[in-house]
Amino acid sequence: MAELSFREALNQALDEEMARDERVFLMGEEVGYYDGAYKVSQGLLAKYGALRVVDTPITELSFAGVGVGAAMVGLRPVIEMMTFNFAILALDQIFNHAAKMRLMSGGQYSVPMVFRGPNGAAHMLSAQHSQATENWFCNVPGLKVVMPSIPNDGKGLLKAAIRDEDPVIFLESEIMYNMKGPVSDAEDYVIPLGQCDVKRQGKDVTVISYSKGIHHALGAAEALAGEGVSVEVIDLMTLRPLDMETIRRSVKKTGRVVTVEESWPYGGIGAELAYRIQMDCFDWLDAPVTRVTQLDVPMPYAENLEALVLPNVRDVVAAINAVTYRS
Amino acid sequence: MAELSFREALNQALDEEMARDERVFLMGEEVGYYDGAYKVSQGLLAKYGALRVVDTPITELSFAGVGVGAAMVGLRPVIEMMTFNFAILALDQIFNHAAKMRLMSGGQYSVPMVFRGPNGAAHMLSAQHSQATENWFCNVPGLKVVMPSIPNDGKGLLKAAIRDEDPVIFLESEIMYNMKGPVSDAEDYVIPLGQCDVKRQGKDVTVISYSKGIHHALGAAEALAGEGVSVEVIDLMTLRPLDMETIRRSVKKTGRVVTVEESWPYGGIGAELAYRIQMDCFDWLDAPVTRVTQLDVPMPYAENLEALVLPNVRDVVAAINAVTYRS
Amino acid sequence: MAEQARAYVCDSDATDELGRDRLRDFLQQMLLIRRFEERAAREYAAGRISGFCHLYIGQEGVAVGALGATEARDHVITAYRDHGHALIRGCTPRGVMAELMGKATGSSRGRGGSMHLFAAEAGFHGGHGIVGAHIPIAAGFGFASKYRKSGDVTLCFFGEGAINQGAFYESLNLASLWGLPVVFICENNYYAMGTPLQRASAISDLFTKADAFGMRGDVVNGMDVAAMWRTTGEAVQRARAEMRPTLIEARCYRFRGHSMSDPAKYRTKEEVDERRASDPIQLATNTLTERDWATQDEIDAWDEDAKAKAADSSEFAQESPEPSLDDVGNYVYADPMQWRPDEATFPHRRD
Amino acid sequence: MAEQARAYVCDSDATDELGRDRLRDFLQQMLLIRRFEERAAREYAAGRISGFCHLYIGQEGVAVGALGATEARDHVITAYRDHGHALIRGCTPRGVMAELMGKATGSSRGRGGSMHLFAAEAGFHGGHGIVGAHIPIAAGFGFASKYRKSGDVTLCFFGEGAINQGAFYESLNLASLWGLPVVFICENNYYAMGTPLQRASAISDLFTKADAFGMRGDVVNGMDVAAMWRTTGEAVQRARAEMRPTLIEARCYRFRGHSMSDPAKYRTKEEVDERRASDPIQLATNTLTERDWATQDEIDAWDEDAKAKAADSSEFAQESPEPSLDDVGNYVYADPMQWRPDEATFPHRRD
Ligand SMILES: Cc1ncc(C[n+]2csc(CCOP(=O)(O)OP(=O)(O)O)c2C)c(N)n1
Ligand SMILES: Cc1ncc(C[n+]2csc(CCOP(=O)(O)OP(=O)(O)O)c2C)c(N)n1
Ligand SMILES: [Mg+2]
Ligand SMILES: [Mg+2]
Repeated sequence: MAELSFREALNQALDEEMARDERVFLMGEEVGYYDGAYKVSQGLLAKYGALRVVDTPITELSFAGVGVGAAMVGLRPVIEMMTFNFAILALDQIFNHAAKMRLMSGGQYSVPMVFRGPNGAAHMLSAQHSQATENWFCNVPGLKVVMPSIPNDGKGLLKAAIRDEDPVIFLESEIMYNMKGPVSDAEDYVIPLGQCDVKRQGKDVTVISYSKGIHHALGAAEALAGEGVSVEVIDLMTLRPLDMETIRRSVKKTGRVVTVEESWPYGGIGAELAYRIQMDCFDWLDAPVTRVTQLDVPMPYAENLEALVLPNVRDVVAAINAVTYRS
Repeated sequence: MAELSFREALNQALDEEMARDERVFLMGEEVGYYDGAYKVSQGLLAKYGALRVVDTPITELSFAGVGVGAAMVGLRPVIEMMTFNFAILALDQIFNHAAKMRLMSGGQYSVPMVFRGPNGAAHMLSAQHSQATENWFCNVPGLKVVMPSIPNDGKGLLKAAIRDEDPVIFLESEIMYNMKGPVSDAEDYVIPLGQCDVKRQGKDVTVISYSKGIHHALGAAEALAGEGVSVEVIDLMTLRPLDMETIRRSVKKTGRVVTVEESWPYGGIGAELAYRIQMDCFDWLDAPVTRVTQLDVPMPYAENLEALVLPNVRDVVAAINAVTYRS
Repeated sequence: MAEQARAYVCDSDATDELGRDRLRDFLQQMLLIRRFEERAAREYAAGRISGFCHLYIGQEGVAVGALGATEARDHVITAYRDHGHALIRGCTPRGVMAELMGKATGSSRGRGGSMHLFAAEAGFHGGHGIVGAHIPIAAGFGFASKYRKSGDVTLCFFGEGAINQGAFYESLNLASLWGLPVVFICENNYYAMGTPLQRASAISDLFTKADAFGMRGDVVNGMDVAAMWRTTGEAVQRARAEMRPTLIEARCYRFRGHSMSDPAKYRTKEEVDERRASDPIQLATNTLTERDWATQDEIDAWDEDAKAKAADSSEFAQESPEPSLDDVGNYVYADPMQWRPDEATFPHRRD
Repeated sequence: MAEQARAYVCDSDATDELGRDRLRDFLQQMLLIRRFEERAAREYAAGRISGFCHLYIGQEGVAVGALGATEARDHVITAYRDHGHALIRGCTPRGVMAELMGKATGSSRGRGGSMHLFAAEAGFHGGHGIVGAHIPIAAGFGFASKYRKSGDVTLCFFGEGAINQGAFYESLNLASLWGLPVVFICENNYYAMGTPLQRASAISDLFTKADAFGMRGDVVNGMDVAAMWRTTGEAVQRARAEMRPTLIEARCYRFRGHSMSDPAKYRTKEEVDERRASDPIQLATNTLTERDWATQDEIDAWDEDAKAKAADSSEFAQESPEPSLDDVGNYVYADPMQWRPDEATFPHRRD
């Protein structure tokens, strides 16, 4: 296993898929000559040329639409949103077109494309540049939503997303690009969409999260292990569709659930998980499913306020203590 | 109480607020010379003139932005979206600007405006024209979300929304404009935002809904009354912020909850209610909170498929039977 | 233009170029669309069709002339006023009528309805309901053609109301900047629902907007199928040979309301009658008869044939079955199983 | 333009019109912005400022000249490269520096940071981060002016990269169609992050896009504060007196990277050096000294004063307190209580 940064792992996935399938192309702002605003596409322009690594003007709605059109006629676009805060301008193409073309045409079209890029808060970027947008996409049938928590998963899942026949929203954490981790050396490493991964085994509490939240969860699990609390950590990896089997199995074992997400609480991933868990495991629950989310406010700029608003290990520990009635 | 259609009640609210406060204006596609695509603004152009009842080109993103700007400098815009399916093009102005201006400026601005118009499915309009969009707005702090179920509430709530100092998303049901109901004759009838209304008292089951769903709920309550099941029906009226006090009081009485909404399930209103109820009333629940929603598919055109996809009285009855273990 | 629009016959140079056989063919295509939609209107009135239904009556010359200038491999996309484009680009009258009635035999299996007709095989890519939103998608087809060096061209139709959407401008910039083989055809029928052009656009010569993107802009009388064919042909050539996009403003008129539910009070009967004088079907008929390229009897026979096809489509549609409820989870994802019961509400719904 | 841009002094006619006192004042304003941002850059390097920080260095002539042509009642809005506009339109150096450091004393109480400076009282309405999105908001200010017949004018600044966003075109159409008193000022510094104009826009004479909306379009050397003042003044007059909008393309250049984190490898040192020759501060300085409108000593004194103000702002900001954690629920809704604990996650977060 090579030790790679998230950025490098994603870059490998793009590189391998572009080499494997010439229908795959990358399009977005600064993906080419600038090598990517976050350098995820480093070197790809030099290797594949300007027709397959396409710099766009600042025109999110339309280059998203260009991707939809290209996918409808058989190409496999990877559309990079410089950050998903800007994807809000393109939601009509994603919600009304990418997600609905197959249905509206009675199955005449597939829209095999990936919308990818950084999501969530980085550091002191204020309200318009710090949004965790996953809720909105998860609500929409026709879309799949994927959010990796470690470089290895990032590579395997992005390759699967690019090969998928449906539009996939692939959300990367804006501040995890430099995070390093072991990445499979397998010839062609693909992680199927639609499956959770148990990142840590435990028997007392189930913590369900994804992306950045997994690291808060593992941190809390580590901290509480000393106190004799055995925490199981489930990484959703694919948020839509949800792999409920794995979740149910864990919940029926622990009877206690904490969800961790960076997005706003109302109608969030934690809310959906809570609904399904209390529906499927009502008699197994020993405590209410408890969520840890971003505070319900637009992100303020100040460092101390931002730190207060974002979920952290301490919050997860507190939530675990609550569901285990240790607090 | 005069017997008015939803359309007339909303028209009265607009008329009264425009007469009361000359900072209030209505802007949108076909609101003026055409008297409104759904005739909600009938007669207002003639009465208030083209400066206060403004027809726009088809340019949702920008006339939403015009509303935000006008509100920032002290006017009180009512922006009509011909239907909220088209508001998806304007989400950047709603999410990133209307909802965040106060916070980003450290409280220097209020954005007192209303985005209103038809939402949800009408009849056989297929996927792009049948969306229930409330989930997305409810997720965003800085916004308030209001959805009336009867003409009387429509009038009282719209007047409150127009007077509110914050941006309010006011969603009307596209197929309820002709529904008639008694409307208060009070001189100045205003229903405060942020409060639920118990539309029917009951003791066995609590059904929580809003807008169209209330009528499915009341229909089910009526049907089951004969079978000796006493159903309490709570109308959220304001979806954000949620009036949890009223909900908790009811749930602690009945111990059983069904939620009814027209939107898609994932991260929907039902999910949020389920989260909060199991969190606040864990020991009072005798059955899992059970939601009735639209099926998790883009809306198909065919009449039989559309009927299958949309929630109805039969679904609510089935859900009530499930939570009361009668099925 | 207004002058020309009232002309009694098709532009004679264009007609010479077009020739007898193609003009005869064009008239038959226009008659098919016209009679089909008249039939659809009756079915709507009879309650056999519901939802939004936007008739193309009056604008047939635009689609027939423009599509007549394309090759089979080319791509076509339009908005919700799509019956005409669909009928001459891969959809059968039976498939369209069945779709309007929401039947399983419809061209979109009853999922799309009037606004969402598609014939993927024939390169007819819809049928779209969000004003202006399909324009970037057309740029995407153009991008794919450039990507594959396939030499095919995309025709993108939209109304003059769509010109005020940002997506229109963004797409023109991309098409010109990247050199995409796309012909943007604005069907200027002077109204967007009840809003006349001058209350929606700051300028009235819409084709001049092409200048803002260093693109060729042309204006043509869309009621004249021959002129429409010639102007589009030049643009298609420019796209195929030079990889340069074109913006064509086709001035036309819709004789019916915006949709079946629109009384069209926003315009006078006089205005409509005046425009009826330049009915594209009348212009083509006059041209053919004047030149002795067709006899009135032949034309009447074509008309009868069109009516027969419309009638047949209606019978077929009425006899067709509704979609199966079991398929409600299909066409959401490639794998129907991706639609998980636990992502829906009550299982009994599917019993 | 390139020629003129290299000119050694400000346009002489414009300078005559502007006059001695105003040019002296303009130079002092430009110096304040320049020295303030140089200080901010050092604070950023020192780790006292974080997040995105976009310097205006090189473009000062645009904001100073344009705002110099407005009245106090007028409205101003720009994008995230907003330090310059803020400093001369209501924000104090202390307030801006404190905001950059995320302090409670910041002009936005530490909520907005570098990209979101505001001075509502003074009509400076931000400071916005979504490229192109503030342009319709500017049209909204113009609409309010028309609505109230207040006679005030709106200046809307944006980069040339924003010109490819649909919101730009939609807003120009609304402003021209409705007759809104708005002056749209495109600060064409030739780069959008790492993308040069010619790789983003199909045309390079951006001011000609005004034609597509029947609007007046002008181009001006943005490095020449006097010319900028004159051209903007004419547009402001057109807006105030005739309720007609104008699109001004102000050609300029940013001497620093896009933001503090951009090495700007996409352009050569030669190109930057060549443009430095037309530094707006140098042009104004040359003009004043050549005309004996100011001595070098006076100018040096102004420079020292600017540096002192910048230093003071930094001290003030560093000594200022962070926002109180108790206020985390404020400024979300008018009523802080609207922010319900049960809509947040764990209560202990606010302990
Ligand atoms: C984004 C969006 N806004 C509004 C509508 C509602 N609508 C449907 S058609 C139409 C008018 C379009 O006029 P035009 O583009 O001229 O096409 P025409 O109907 O004349 O063919 C409007 C406003 C829509 N479908 N999509
Ligand atoms: C909608 C949107 N897309 C992308 C970005 C990221 N971004 C920030 S600034 C910028 C370049 C803008 O260039 P320009 O408009 O020329 O302004 P300048 O930076 O030159 O002042 C980009 C792409 C953004 N903030 N908003
Ligand atoms: Mg039209
Ligand atoms: Mg620039």
